[in-house]
Amino acid sequence: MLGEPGSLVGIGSPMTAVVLAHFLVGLTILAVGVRVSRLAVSSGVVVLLTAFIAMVALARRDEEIHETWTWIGDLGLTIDLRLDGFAVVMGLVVSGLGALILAYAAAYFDHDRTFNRFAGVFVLFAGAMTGLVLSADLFTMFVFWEMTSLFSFLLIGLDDRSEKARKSALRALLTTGMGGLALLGAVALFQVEAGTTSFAALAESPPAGAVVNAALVLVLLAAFTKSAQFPFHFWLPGAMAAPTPVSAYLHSATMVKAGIVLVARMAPIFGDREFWRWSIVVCGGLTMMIGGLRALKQNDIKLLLAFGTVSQLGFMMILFGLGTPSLTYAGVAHLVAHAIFKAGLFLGVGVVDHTFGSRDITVLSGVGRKMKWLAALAVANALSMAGVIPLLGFATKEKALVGLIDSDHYVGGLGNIALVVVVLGSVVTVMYTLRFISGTFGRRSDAVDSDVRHRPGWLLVGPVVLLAGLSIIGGLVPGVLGDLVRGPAKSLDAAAKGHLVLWPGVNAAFLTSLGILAGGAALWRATRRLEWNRTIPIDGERAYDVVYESVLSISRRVTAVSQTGSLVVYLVATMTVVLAALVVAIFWAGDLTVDGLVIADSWQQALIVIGVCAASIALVIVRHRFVSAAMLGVVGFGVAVLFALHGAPDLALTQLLVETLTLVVFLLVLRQMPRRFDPSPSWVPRVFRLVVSLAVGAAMTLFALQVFDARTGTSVGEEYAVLSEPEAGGRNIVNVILVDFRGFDTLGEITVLAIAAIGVMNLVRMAQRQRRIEAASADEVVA
Amino acid sequence: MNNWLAVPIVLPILAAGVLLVARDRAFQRTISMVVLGVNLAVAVVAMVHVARSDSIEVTAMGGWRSSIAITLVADRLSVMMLVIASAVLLMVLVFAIGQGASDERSPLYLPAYLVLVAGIAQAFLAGDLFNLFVAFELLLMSSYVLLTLEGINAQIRSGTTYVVLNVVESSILLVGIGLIFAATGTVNMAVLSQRLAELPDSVALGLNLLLLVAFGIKAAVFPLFFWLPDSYPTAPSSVTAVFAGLLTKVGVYAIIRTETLLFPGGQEQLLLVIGGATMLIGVLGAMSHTQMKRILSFHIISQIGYMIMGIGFGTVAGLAAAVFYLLHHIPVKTALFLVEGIIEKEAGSSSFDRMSGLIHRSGPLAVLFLIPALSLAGLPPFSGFLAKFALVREGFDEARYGVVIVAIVVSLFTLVSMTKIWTGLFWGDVDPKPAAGRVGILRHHRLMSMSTVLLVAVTLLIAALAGPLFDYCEAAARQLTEPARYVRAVIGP
Amino acid sequence: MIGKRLTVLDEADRWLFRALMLVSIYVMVRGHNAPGGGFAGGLIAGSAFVLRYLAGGILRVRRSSIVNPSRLIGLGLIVSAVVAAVPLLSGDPALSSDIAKISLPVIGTVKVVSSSLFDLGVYLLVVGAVLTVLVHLGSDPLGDGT
Amino acid sequence: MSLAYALLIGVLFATGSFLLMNRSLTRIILGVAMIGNGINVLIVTVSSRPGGAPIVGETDTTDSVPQALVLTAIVIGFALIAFMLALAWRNWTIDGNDIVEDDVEDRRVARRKDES
Repeated sequence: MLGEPGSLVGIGSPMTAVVLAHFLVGLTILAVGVRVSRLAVSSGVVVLLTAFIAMVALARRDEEIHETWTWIGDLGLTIDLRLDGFAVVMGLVVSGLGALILAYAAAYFDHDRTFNRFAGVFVLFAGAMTGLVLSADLFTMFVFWEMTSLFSFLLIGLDDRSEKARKSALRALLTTGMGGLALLGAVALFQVEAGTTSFAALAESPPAGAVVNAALVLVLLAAFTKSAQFPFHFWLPGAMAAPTPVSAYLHSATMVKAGIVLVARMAPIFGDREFWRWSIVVCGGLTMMIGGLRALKQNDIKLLLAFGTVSQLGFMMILFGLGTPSLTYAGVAHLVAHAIFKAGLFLGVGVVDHTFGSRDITVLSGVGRKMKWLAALAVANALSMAGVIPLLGFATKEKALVGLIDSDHYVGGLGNIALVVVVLGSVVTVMYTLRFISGTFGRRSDAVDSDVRHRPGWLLVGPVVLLAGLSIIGGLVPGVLGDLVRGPAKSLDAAAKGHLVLWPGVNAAFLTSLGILAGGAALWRATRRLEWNRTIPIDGERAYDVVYESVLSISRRVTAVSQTGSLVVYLVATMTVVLAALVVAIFWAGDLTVDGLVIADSWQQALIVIGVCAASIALVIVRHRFVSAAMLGVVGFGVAVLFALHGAPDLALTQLLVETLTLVVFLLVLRQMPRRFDPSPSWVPRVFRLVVSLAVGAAMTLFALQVFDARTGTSVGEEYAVLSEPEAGGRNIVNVILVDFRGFDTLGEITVLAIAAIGVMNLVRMAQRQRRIEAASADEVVA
Repeated sequence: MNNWLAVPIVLPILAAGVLLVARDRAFQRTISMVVLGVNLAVAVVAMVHVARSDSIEVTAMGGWRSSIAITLVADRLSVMMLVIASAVLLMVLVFAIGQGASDERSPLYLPAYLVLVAGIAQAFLAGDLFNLFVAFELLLMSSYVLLTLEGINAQIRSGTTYVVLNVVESSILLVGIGLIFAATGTVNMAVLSQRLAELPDSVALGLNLLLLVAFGIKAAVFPLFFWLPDSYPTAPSSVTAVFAGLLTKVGVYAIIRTETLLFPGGQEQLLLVIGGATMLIGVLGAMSHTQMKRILSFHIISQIGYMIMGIGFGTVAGLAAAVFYLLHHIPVKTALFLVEGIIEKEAGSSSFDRMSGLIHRSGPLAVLFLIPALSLAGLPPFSGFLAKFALVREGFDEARYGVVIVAIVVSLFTLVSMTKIWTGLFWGDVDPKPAAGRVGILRHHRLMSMSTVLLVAVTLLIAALAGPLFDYCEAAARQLTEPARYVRAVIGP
Repeated sequence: MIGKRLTVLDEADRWLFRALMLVSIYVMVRGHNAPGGGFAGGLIAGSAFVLRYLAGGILRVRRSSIVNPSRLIGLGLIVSAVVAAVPLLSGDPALSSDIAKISLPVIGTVKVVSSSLFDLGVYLLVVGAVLTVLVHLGSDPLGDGT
Repeated sequence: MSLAYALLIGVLFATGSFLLMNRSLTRIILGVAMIGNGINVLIVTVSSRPGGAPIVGETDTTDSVPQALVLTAIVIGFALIAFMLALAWRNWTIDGNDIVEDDVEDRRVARRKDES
């Protein structure tokens, strides 16, 4: 695949090797089957860790690595991988978290039969995601983009016996699939307008114009669907039908960030457009608010986190979409922080679910007392999410606030709007964080404490410890991450700058942070007893269902009309099309004068034509089968005589003989049927059919006359006449044509006759066979 | 060795004759396999030769001057079609032998199949319009026989629809060709390429439309597609697979040939409208059904629309995309029907109402379905995606936004109906329960699986080798847009 | 079914059948130079069997056809296809024809064109096809096979 | 081509088309046969003027090629009609009539169209 002469995938092209290794291992796991789950896990983890190490090793080299494979050169389709700073960061998140979560999953699934399918697709997904973050070109990104959608579909539907899982999987696939097609359109438009889809080339000389703007709208559409932005946010909570490790990996840490990655890559090039910024702020802001508010209503803590993810995605979309230097920096930092704390939270929920058998706030009670360590770890991650000092989330969010406050220099008043939205969204974030903590780990006065069903093993708890540790240590020494992401941020936008600190000093951003925390806590206390049962009027999920169902309904309606199943309707439609074609041609000509027409070539001809016409009309009128057949015979013989008169004895002879045989076959078949035709009820009114057929007859005649008048070239027959005797040794030119000049036609034609005869034989034999079978089974019944 | 171009036509006919005399089953099978193998070999040699020398090869039957003889013409497009068709026909034959049903019951299956093979080859190679008509009759007549082979009620009923509408098609084609001869005095396509241009516009338009209607019925385009979804699903899967993969494509091929060689630059706008309507109506039909064979049948129509759209762009790149689409679609569609055949053989039905949870019984079968299905829906990295992308890009380049947007929406709908099959048949509870002690559907039907796997491998190969193949298609398209080359190759300067 | 036998036809059948068969062969052979040919010849032979059918029913038709009619089709196809294919072996285009002059006693010198052999195949095939259709649709297909 | 032929072609195509658009298969076949006759007449008369038989030595002969083409078409037409008649017969043995039934699955979908 993607061959470039002389280059082998391997040492020379490490990134390609890494991606392909994923696919290879994933497919092998799927192919090998059910019984080797331990092997599946270890090989999967090994490949992911290898990817991690390779990424680190490659990042330490000085030069940027670049690998290009031409697929279809003429269409500009190349697979173009580049390991720049941002790709490294994302790649490390993908492979690092992937290894961690796959190991966790081995314990989580226990001895589930679907585990093998999970592990295989999981590794495949990791490969696709790695490819996506390495993409240096929009087309390449699109290819991996669609793969991630597909693998996500397969993973959400892992529990395929559940109707809900199937539906959610489909919903996610079709929503992101729609975005994927938008991206396809964008790729094609960039190809046409700019001649390239490489990010670097686009940045070098950004194209402009209406078509490019259309392409950018498509890009945004793609990003919004993939990253679950309003109004496409609905598929993400549905995706929680997947097992928790899947949710933790695909639907919080990696795949849903694909849209963010896309925006991050495009914003430095095209982010200065007004419509771009406005749609980012409006959709991102709405997503942040709606996600947060809906998280407040959830009792299932996994769903609560899912809506929290939606909210956070909106937040990051704003950061990257506005794309000012400091926001880009903050965005990269927060992206990492979010991956860590959200994956940690999901895995923590998985442990709770595994241990207590429930994820319901109204059922769980006393979890914190029974599992103090776990609770502490989860709380650390949760507080990081809320942005509490001294956790990692605080430092990154702080940076974002600073960036937003300073952003009016770049984006004008829009920056202030964004700031307000983010602050409000963060207040809600604090609220649902508190709801999560108290609901999951607190004690309820009205319930007994939940029972521990299974003690979680170290494999389940380990990853949670690690991730919480990262949140805490990262918060205490934020400079490490801060330095780490500076290069990556610069690779997106050379102007990107910033650093992360533990104690920012008392400034506007810090005060805002404190305000957010205080406000969130106060509001949560004030509203915690309220029942949140007022639904938000805009429900994307319902809108999707309505659209989906109405598309299906429309398809049924259209098909009911187009595909009636009635042969008569089909025939009438077909003949009408023929008629239309002829009419167009006739009217195109305008004048219809034909020179050199005589009424008839001879009186015999005229007489026979009249006779044949009369027989034809009689044939239409009579309803008696034998009379019809006889009339057909009259027509056929009449035509034979006409041929004879025309100077075509061979034709006349053959027509005569064929007509005789046709008549015999007709009679052989008709003798078994009723004497008269059934009156034929039909979907199409008789008058209409009559009009169409008369028109067909007339149009055919008129067109034939036109052709007759237009005759230009000399017939090839003249050459045959010359060659016939000397070269082909025959004087009957027609016969010589048949067996020599055009003998090949004859070969085909006799083959047709042979197969037709065989078909008749087959039909009769099969009928006899069936009759025998029926008779035999009737005998059995009697016996 | 131009003269050997006749082999893929004459040899199967000869073999059909032999099989009618000698009815021993093992013998029949061996002969058929050998003949199809030879056909494939000849086709490959011809393709390599044509591609290497960048020439158009001609053989004149009977050794007469090519302007008066029936000619077989091998340009890039025809040999490519010949290669892919021979490969697919061979694999379906293996499948059918594995399936057992059809040929076990009827000693006439293989003769009819061989005639179909000859007809398809002749249609691709014909350099003579009347000979093309004969080729159509060959493949149609044998398809009638194959479609009604088991003679069961449903086949007779739907076979009737198929036969009647295709007879109408033959009649229209014959009228068109007869009138073309009447107007020009020849049916040699190279000579026609020159003489048709001299005709008055209205006559040329009428002749062009008549041929388009005839080939349109064959290709099942809007509004002439009705017969297809009603008739294909009732035939044995191996028969449907070949019909689905090849017969409509013969129609598309004929449209390409007439629109480039005989009436160049004629009906682009019309073709675009037809293409858009065809893809839409087909996919809507597919979404409304719940039986795999029906859904796939409607998708044939829908996909034809894409190819017609490519022809309608009227550019080299558009044609190249259409040709590539043709190339990719033949094995993909056939593979899907073969998968359906395995399911039907295993479960007795491929209807969602009666079957589900297949993934729990055979993961490999699921993969075997998924690859061509995703290719059909145009997802990367499969061949269908590349074909679709080439079309979309060319459409944007030509600023035909309307039809391209339809094409993109239709591909989403295609994904919808493919996932309907997936969630309906492969996911869910295992139903019906498999017979005791039987594991591995694929292992149980070895020959059927082998041919299906090979076909799927062909589709993957097309994706992997897309670069050189697309170059080839582009060269083929360039050849098509220069009818003078064709004329020169056949009748000399 | 055609009920009782018509004795006149029965009588006629005896000699008419043979006469028609001879005519059919004559028509085929002379086809190259005068109206006629393999098709017409085959169809005339087919008509002879139709006549026999009218006179004696399907059994007599079956009895009088020496070869199984569907094999006759195969035979005709083989003859024609072989004639078409043979020139390929010597590197000529398919269907290339040769003219040979053969002197025969009584008749004299006859020009034999290889394409006449092709016509023979056509003849056989047409006879076979007509017979096949007649035999299968002519018997009471769902009856006892008579 | 004479006006008589023009009339004949028109009548054959019109009656053929009318017979074709029918539910009774026998009448459809009659229609096909009529159209077949129409096509044969059309090809011969539009592309050649009446004259002597095209045999070497005859004078003022008519064009041989349309005759050869039509001969081929006649035989193919016979093959088609024979097969279609067998099909009609088979239809009749199944249903006791030769009406072409509507497609079952299509009607099912049409009935289902109003369901959500």
